[in-house]
Amino acid sequence: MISIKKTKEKILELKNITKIFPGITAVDDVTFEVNAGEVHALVGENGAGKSTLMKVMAGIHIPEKGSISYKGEKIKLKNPLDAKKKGIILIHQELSLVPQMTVAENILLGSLPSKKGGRINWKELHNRAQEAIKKLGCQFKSTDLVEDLTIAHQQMVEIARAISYDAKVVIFDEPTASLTQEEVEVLYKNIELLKEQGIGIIYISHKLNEIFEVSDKITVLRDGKLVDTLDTDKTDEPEITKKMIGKNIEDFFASKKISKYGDEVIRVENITRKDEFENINFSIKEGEVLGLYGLLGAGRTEVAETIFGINQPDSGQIYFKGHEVNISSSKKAVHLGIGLVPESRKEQGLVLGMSTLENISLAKIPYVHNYGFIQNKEVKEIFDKYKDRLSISTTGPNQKVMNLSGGNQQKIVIGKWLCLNPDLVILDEPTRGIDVGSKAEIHNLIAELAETGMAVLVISSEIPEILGVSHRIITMHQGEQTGVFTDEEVTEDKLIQSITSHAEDICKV
Amino acid sequence: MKKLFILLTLSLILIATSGMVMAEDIVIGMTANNTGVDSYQTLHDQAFREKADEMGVEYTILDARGEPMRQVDQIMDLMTQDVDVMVVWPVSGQAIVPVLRQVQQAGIPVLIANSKVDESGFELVSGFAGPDNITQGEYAAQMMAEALDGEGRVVEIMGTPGYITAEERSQGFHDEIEANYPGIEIIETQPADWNRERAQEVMENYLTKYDDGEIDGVYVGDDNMGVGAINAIRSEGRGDNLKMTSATMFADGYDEMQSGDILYGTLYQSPIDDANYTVEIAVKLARGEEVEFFNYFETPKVTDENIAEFERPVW
Amino acid sequence: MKKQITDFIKKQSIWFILLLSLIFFGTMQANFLTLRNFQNIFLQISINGLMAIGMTYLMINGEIDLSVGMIYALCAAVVIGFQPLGIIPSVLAALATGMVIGAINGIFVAKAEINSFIVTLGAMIGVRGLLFVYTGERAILGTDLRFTYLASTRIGGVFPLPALIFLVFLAIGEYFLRNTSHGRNAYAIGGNQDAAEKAGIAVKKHLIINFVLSGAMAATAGIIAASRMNTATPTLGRMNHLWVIIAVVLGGTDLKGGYGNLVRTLGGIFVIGILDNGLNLMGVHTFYNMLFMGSILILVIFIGKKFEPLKS
Amino acid sequence: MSNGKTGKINKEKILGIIKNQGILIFFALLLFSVSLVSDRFLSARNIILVLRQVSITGVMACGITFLLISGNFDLSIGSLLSLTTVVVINLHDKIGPVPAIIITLGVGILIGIINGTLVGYIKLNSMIVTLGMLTVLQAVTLIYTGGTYSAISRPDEAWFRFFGRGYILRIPTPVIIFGGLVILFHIILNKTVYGKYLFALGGNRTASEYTGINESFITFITFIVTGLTTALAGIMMGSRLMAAQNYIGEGYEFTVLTAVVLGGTSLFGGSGSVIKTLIGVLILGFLTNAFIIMGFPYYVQWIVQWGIIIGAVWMDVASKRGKLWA
Repeated sequence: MISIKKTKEKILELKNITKIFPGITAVDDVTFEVNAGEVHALVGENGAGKSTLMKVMAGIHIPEKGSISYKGEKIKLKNPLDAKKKGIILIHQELSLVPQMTVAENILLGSLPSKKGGRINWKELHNRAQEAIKKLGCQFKSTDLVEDLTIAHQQMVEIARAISYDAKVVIFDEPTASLTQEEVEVLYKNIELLKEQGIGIIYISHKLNEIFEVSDKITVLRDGKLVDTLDTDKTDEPEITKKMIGKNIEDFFASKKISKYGDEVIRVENITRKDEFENINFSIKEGEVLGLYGLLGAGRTEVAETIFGINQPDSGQIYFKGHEVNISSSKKAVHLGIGLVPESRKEQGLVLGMSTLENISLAKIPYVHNYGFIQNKEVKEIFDKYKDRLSISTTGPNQKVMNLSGGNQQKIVIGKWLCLNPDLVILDEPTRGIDVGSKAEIHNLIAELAETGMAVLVISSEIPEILGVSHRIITMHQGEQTGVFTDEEVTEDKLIQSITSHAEDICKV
Repeated sequence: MKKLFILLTLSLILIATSGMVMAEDIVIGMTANNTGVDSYQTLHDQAFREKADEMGVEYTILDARGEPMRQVDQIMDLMTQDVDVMVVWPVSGQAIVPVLRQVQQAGIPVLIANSKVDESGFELVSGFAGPDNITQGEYAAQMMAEALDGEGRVVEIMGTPGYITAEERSQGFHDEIEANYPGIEIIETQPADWNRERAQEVMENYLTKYDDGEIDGVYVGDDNMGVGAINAIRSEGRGDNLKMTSATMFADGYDEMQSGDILYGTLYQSPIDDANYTVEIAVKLARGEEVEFFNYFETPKVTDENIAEFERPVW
Repeated sequence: MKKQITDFIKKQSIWFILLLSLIFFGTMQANFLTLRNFQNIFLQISINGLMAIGMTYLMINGEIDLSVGMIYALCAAVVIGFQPLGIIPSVLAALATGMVIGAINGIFVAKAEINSFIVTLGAMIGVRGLLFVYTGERAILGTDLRFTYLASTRIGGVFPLPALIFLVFLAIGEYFLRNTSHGRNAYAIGGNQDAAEKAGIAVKKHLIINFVLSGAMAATAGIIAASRMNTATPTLGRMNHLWVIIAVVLGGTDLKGGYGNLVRTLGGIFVIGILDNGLNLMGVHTFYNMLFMGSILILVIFIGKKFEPLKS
Repeated sequence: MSNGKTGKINKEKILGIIKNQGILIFFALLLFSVSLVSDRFLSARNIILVLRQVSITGVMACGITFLLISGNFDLSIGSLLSLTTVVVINLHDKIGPVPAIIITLGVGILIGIINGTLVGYIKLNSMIVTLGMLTVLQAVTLIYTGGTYSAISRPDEAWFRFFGRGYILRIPTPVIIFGGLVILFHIILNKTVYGKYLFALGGNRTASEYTGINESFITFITFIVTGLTTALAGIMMGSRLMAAQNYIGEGYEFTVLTAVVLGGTSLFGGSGSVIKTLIGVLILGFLTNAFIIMGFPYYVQWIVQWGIIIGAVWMDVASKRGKLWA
């Protein structure tokens, strides 16, 4: 990476920060600093205190103890506005944009330039916005509506906003969570740009490969405490991982077990949905894990939703256990024996206000009721069984799922289907936003499921993951099926080629 | 295409339901208080149409639905229609005064129906036709005095606050009692919005508050509320020591008076008489004939003694 | 492209409906397309119209105000009740009343973060109580006839003053909505309140201002109504919140916030006003009139739904 | 130092208690303070009286609790109450009480089906749909009766009076119906698959669909339940009055909503309880009663109701976030 020769100025310095929430100490005596023109990555498992620390820097949380210095001067951040005035900008995982407004208005949101009398100075607004967009080399206009942009472009609007604020520190919170590979490259380019302007960057991500690609320094947090701060070029992934989880993990990507395949469970022939995907063909046998690799927006999720009956195909046939089926609703899919672990856990997978027990049994209850009455004993048994089997760490059946970590939440979504003992389980991005430890557990689980004779479809945009878990892989690009690979022949390069050979613009750094 | 179809259907419905009738050259424009809120007003509406048909005059009848501002708007709409005479059953006797000034300037005679306009509006209108609510209140007071032998404590359940009919019936009762019956004390008044359920609730709560012997009489704005109150009295078993008088008779009250002895007296006020009378005077006004300013129709007292003389009301 | 067309139809459908109603009543009723009748219509819509201005601001914010009808009625009573002190003081008193109740609503919505539906539902009930207590259940007649000139004056002998007040306020409101940060921030708050907060927009302040605005608009409507009736009556304002909400929704303002503008609200107000006026002119029986108005609301959102793009 | 700390802990504890039992505490305080003013207030007779008065609101509130938990809304119940009361009274003498009751329940179901189809399947906004329905049903009622009153001709002989005026073991029938419904609905809500689905739907509609729950159908059914409870309330109303007015139900939608929300059921779905609705209904009922006993006109209580609605919801949100102001 580009190294900056001049002595780096310390922009933001946090000393001995402690933040206590009712019941837990989220951040415990952590010291952290970021220099101008430097990318400082912040890593740790879920619940390690990353987001709390980030919110302290952004003025959202006020720490109980400790001090914050800005350019060597002690300051107090009482609210997000204070932080913003100092040039500390937080770019959230969930974008802070107003979809109904223009790019320009979003970039200068909260500080729209105005003339005398309060009238907005549209000319200056668009000039300033245009300037910020130009710096980033964006392809959209300042007058476009944000709701019409892609997610990556929307993220660039946020970065442009940071630039326009004359940012000194930019905090990225899981910036690549919903980006395609190409878009990630654009993001890296933008981060370089920010660095060159002497902006200090804090980068939070679960994806260690990204961390090693962009960062200059890495700080590891565990259980709210500071573990270590290291120079990126003096460490490696295994060391960081070890520090994050506090022990050695032999295999992150638990190798799949070669199991005996049984009968065909599902066969999909030429299914098509207009503007979403075209002529998709595959079949999965009992005990087999089929990987569906493709980037975000390739139509993978749409295929999964069609099989699960959320949408209906315009043409093509689906055969389930040898019979042609018309899956007209999700209810019917469940009835046939299909389970879907959706892409977005919080929006699609869980009822956050309900308890762990209620969530895990939600799909099961219509099958074990007694004249409509829930069989509490059986439900409790299910909970106990899957809590153990999936090693879900929860305080008990009545704990609200919103208070669980991402990994545990994902296990609950999986458990919801396992207790129905389905024939086919579809997992859409099963490890997104999940810490390393849980990731490995979920990969192991996928292997186990196949072993018990289920057919499994795993959708992922992470190559190591897809390679690690699948027996066979199909690839999709822009709604089209672009390749089929068996376990023996597949390599990382082949996969990448398969989804990019059709694309015109590849930008590899 | 779909929109066109919907439009056509709607227009058919509207044509079918608009109340346009044959011709003489007289057009009466009417804005009613709140048709459908009780039988009286509904029958008044029906009788009004029948009488107008019978007399061969045209009419446009609107309904203010109990909203004073809406009535002001409707009076203006009727002015646009160039009606020959306007009949207004005021929602609020005061609120229509300014707009009546405009109607007067436009040279359209106005007949106030059923409930009075405020005195400041008298000079703007050509007359009033309907019952005398104040007198009705007085009659009810007189009957109450008879029922209680001039001695006792009375609770009142009145109609919707803010409506002139309710106010006048209450006012007449209070004035008469104060003036002539010092032995009678009105200890409490609660509005029940002409609503039987609410009257029942109010009465139930009165009965809780006042033990046997602490109240002797109940005055209600009309029989509909009265029957609600009687329901409450009966179910508490307090019928022996309570007498009720009411300001207007309804069918339920008629039955009640024949079968029970709580309802001592009420007043016979026929919406049909009311409407017929109104139409007759309105037509006179439209023809430019002279009419009296106050045209009250009779609302006789009805008690056990003379009930046989009256037919069971259809309202 | 297709999305743009359906978007256009969906957003501008109010004008088609307006045009259709004009044609319909124009052919059905000879007196409909007359100057006199349009003077009436303009006068009639100005009261609900004024309230709709505040309501549009609030709905763009993603909030609602059920209490406008009652604030309107209470302010009408206050302006009459304070008349002995002079016309100007009484008008100021009414405006102050509306703004104070608006501020109370706003403070509970913004600072206590209670849902605006509940806050204003409470206010709707409570303010009605205040109205009854204030008027002592009966109508109060104004004493100063000059006050009625406000409503009866016609600009240039033609255009009713209340309608002018309404249209001027509407124009100012629309200008602010388009061209000032307060207006733009209204969209930001309704579109993504979280983002607005993080961008340092003083969300609470803007919300309170808009509730005060809604109160002030309701008060202005109340002053005009009082001037038209020269009376304070406790029976005023029972149904207005309903018509105002219907008009704003007809105009295409999104209940969830972020979308909408006052020009289209004007369309909604016009449609409601013209339907009511036209049905009155035709003398449609009140029962069918109600049936018609209720059905049209359901029909319009049904049509609006049909034009909605499949995935938002 | 230690003083400050215990103070803090106590505060948290108190907040915790208020959070869970706030509405009950409030109820107890209300009863206590009014009973200081009037000794009749807490007499057995008055309590029975209030119970009977609230039972119609209460029956409707049970249905609305379901609907709110599932994340929907119904403003048309007041008009439906008018319509069903009118229908049952009107038909009673014509076709006999039993068919009249069956048809009335059928009307409730029919309106539930219409609302349920528009909201559940066509996915229109429930607030606006039912706002339109409010007017439509009022019009239908008026068209049906022609705007006149209806009454049962021999009220003292009809057994139909049982629902509104009868007694079972010296307890008024409406109270028994309401009580029974509370128990039934409480069981349905907490013990059945359907009840669980209501919470799931209100908590997260999308996740419910991705779990194989037929959310359109559940919404549809819930509107029917609301239609049915309202029709039942209409039957009770008719039986209590033995007559019907066209506007008898006007304003009930707000009373019912106030009661349900007062009980702590969320307006946005996902949480709520029938028992708490019961308490909300009782608070409103005792409040009205207390005001009349204390001799205020009924509208004075509206001002207090304003304070109570906001106070109750405020207490709820404040205890959740741990401070009064956000």
